[in-house]
Amino acid sequence: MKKLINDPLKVADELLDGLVEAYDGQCEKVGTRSIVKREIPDNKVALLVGGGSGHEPIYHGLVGTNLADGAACGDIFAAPPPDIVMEATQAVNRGNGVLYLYGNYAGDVMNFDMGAEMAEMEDIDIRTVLIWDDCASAPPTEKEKRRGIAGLVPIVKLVGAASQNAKSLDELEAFAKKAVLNTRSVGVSMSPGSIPATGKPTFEIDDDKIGLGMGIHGEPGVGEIPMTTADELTPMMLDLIFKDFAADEEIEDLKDGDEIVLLVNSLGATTQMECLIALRKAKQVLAEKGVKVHQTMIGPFVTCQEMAGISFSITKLDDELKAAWAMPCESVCYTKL
Amino acid sequence: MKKLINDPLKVADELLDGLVEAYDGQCEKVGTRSIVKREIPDNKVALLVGGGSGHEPIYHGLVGTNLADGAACGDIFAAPPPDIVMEATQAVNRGNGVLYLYGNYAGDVMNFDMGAEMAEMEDIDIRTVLIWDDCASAPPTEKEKRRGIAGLVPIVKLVGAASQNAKSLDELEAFAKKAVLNTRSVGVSMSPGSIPATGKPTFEIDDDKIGLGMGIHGEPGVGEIPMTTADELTPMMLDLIFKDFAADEEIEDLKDGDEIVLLVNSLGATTQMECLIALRKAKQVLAEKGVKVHQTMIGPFVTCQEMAGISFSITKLDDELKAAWAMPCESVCYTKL
Amino acid sequence: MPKDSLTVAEAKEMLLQVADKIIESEPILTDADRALGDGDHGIGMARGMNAVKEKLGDVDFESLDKLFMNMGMAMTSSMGGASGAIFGTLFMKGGKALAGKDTLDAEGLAALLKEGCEGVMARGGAKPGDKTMIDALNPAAEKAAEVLGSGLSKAAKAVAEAGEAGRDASCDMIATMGRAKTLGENSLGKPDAGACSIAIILRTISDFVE
Amino acid sequence: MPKDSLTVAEAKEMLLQVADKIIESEPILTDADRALGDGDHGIGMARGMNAVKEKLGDVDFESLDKLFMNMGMAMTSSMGGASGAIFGTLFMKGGKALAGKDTLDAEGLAALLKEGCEGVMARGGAKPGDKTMIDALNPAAEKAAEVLGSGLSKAAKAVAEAGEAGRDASCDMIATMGRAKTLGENSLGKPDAGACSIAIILRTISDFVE
Ligand SMILES: Nc1ncnc2c1ncn2[C@@H]1O[C@H](COP(=O)(O)OP(=O)(O)O)[C@@H](O)[C@H]1O
Ligand SMILES: Nc1ncnc2c1ncn2[C@@H]1O[C@H](COP(=O)(O)OP(=O)(O)O)[C@@H](O)[C@H]1O
Ligand SMILES: [Mg+2]
Ligand SMILES: [Mg+2]
Ligand SMILES: [Mg+2]
Ligand SMILES: [Mg+2]
Repeated sequence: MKKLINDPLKVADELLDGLVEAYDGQCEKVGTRSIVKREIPDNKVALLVGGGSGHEPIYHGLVGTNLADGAACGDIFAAPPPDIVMEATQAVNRGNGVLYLYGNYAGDVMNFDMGAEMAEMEDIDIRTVLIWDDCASAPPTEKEKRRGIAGLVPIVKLVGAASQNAKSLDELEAFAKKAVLNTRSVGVSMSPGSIPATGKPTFEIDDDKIGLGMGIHGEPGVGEIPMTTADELTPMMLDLIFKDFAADEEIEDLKDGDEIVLLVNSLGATTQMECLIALRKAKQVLAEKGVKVHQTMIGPFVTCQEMAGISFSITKLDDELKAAWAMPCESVCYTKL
Repeated sequence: MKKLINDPLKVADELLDGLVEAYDGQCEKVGTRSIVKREIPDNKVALLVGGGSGHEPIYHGLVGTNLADGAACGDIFAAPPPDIVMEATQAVNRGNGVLYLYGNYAGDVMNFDMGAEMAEMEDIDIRTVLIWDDCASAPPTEKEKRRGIAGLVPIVKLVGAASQNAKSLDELEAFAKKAVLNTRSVGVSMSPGSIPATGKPTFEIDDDKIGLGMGIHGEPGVGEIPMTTADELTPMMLDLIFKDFAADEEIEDLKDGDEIVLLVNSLGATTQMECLIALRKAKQVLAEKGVKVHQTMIGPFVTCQEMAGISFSITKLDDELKAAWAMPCESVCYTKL
Repeated sequence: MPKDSLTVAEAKEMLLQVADKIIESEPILTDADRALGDGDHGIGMARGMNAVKEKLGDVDFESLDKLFMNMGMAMTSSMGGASGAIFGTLFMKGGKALAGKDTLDAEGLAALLKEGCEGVMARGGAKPGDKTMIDALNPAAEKAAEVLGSGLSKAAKAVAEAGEAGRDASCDMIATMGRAKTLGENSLGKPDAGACSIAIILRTISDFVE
Repeated sequence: MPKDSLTVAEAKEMLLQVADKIIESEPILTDADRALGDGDHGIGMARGMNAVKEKLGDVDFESLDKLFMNMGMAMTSSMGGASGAIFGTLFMKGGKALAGKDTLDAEGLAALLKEGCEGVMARGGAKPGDKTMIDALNPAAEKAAEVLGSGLSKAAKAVAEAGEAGRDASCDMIATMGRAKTLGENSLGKPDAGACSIAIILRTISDFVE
């Protein structure tokens, strides 16, 4: 795989330097590998996101106006170590506590927890809300085993908006849990990305197969199915999401009249053309169900290098979430008027 | 190449249907294959863009708030026929004339010209400004031979803003010519995209080579060079742009104190990670030259399917262009607060 | 028996045969464009000719110019791209030269080709020698002007031969129009795809009036 | 001659040898993780151990807990990811058990491994039998508790053997922790990569005090 990089072991650091430049002064680099907004109001309940690098534009591209206050960035596909979590925590903290919001992966959980322990030693109040939107990664009864995938984008957008006016860390934590609970995703992959340091593919898959529900690093999902058309696959994927809303005790079914945010995410090499063709079918399927799309997001938000694949994420809106959604936001990853 | 599509001969039509959905009601499909804003003020000087499909999110993704009023869309990599240009022209026309703004490709010029002739028969006043930002495609003395590449994005953004308050078609035409004159790009390609209908690659290139200045369909550029690092290639590419500003009689050199919009564009499979690493170096090179980046744009704006490659575009700003840049805009391709 | 003039209905019959012949020749045209261009000429022309059959199908045209105009419009709007404009222009501008006429004779054929060729040059800016369909069309048009006294079937035969000679001559030309991959020296030795289409069109016309 | 206790300086010397041994074993660890995991364990451990050498290098530590804490911190902050947390925790929590001590004996080794193992379980939630480094670490800790009367060098030898036995036993276990590609049946027959690291660490300690 031909990649336009320099030292393959320095990509995570160099891309972060570039990201700071992409922000045109809105954000700055802090410590070893964190990015933080320059202006965070005093007493704000802070929002910190983060995870491994290599999935750009997330997570670090979601720092911005009415979004996250900062991000702790790990090396390629590796969770940020606790001291990076700590440096980012100190940089975003304004005395009213810090909410950690990130994807549910073992490495991330262990390292963010260790960072939280360090922060608490300095009397910084920390809460953690895990993102576990990937319905294909475990049944609704075992949410603790679910991975976080592209649904993180609408979730961070919503929580970032809510954090602007949150009175307390408790309040923001409760809101974030609701945003996560209301967001469900299913992805497919057609071909792997590669690890910059080794050039090796992240997984193998036959030319005539699609990995249904496969994770963004190649984690096992529902299983491999024969390669098919956009119009065949789209209802299959959405149906897994509908079934998950139905099967989950903690949330009501998706039904006629519901309003949602719909995200069609490309994992990298999958073209906007393909995403649009899939969106066209998705809107038909949702219309048949009477589900109204309040806003559509489409593009490569959560990627895994040049991996080919696509995912759908649905966030079910209520009045509180809708109000948060309405707030404009600006970042390298997502901007909305 | 595994593509998530349906009938390979219908991709252009199906992606446009999807694009209309992505606009959540802001735009509608018109006629055979045009997309137009629902709300265009009476007497507005209209802005029409367009070209072949398959390069999503442009051109049709640049229709939107303070951007283009409509786009005429061709089949994959093929110019829209005159009657599609005509249907789009009629749909955006508000009695004060229509500016055609599109990339300088033989097929596009012939078809838009024929469309213009049809429009003029109906007494619609038409002007055409061609986009020819690719410095690597011909010397500054032969601009009529230059291709339009990623520079179209800042150009359409600027002209779209100017069109909101333009008093006349003359005024908008003059502004557009200036936006084009001030915008220069250079691209490289590392691997080809493929034509959905045939699955065939759009060109061939060795694994250890980069096509310097190669066009987005594989058109010849400066020549092939050995694959190199981001830090080696970036100054090489920017230097071609600097030299072009210097060599061109019609515009002043880029010099200390100048302000620019900088676009780092991915042609598809090139990751945001790579673009950010290249941006990091580009900002260093520009800083050494004393050139100030007023705003950075980064991402896959002008693509050619899963083609791997990157381009830099520089738009030199004066007060008039800066004022137009400041206007917020919203579309599937580009949104700015 | 050789025809020396065609009614509008006969001319339409002839154009439908041209359409079938081009569709049938798609593989040849595809190969020609794959060698030097981007390989879509055969598919494009076939799409255009199917649209022509659609459009001419069960319409009765009162004059030749309407007939040819409709053929050109059908091609342009169905094909798009460079060749849609080029070949559409050939028949639209050429058709104009037959305004009001309801019989096609050798003079009409000469006028059609002359105006059509000038229209194409005006539209695309290519000149003879640039290795385009003009290099088959232009010599054919010139030949038609020479032989317009000799009756339609003789004239059409001479014109078809001139077109084929032009197609063959295009092998020795270097492509200069800005299409991908075809530029420069390496375009030598093979005929231009559009010139092949012209040769097929003219030969089919000749066969029809023979 | 066999050592039955180590000064802080000697213990540091020992840990530097552990670091070199792991760096030297990178290919073995890489292969182990490539077979069942994502193939980065060798590189990760090597990066961590190089950071350890950096950090311990020319510092004189006044007590054992500081020494081991620094080793754990160096690993965690340089490695990141799951294993950075796991192996860092082993030495940080294990080190705490030696608070204030300035000689390392068999009792100290037992305390180090016990607390370290409990720390890892608390941190990562894995239990014995989940096919992780715990399956080498836990039996080693239990053995250390049994033999703490027998002096450091004998104890270390028994502990190293228990760790190696645990690593071998991990071959017959099925991975259940949520890492890519390693889940289920197809993880049978090969040892866990982290367990291999533990075995190497313990063997190097034993060799040092022999
Ligand atoms: N400017 C032009 N003038 C005349 N003929 C042209 C011109 N450009 C292209 N052609 C003709 O069109 C043919 C290519 O047609 P086609 O492959 O269908 O379109 P494209 O070049 O857009 O792929 C060429 O072989 C040439 O004969
Ligand atoms: N939750 C856990 N508890 C204990 N050990 C673990 C846990 N998760 C992973 N490990 C250990 O880490 C090793 C993998 O380390 P490494 O490959 O460096 O990290 P990663 O799994 O993130 O790629 C496994 O072989 C296992 O021994
Ligand atoms: Mg062609
Ligand atoms: Mg073509
Ligand atoms: Mg691993
Ligand atoms: Mg790993």
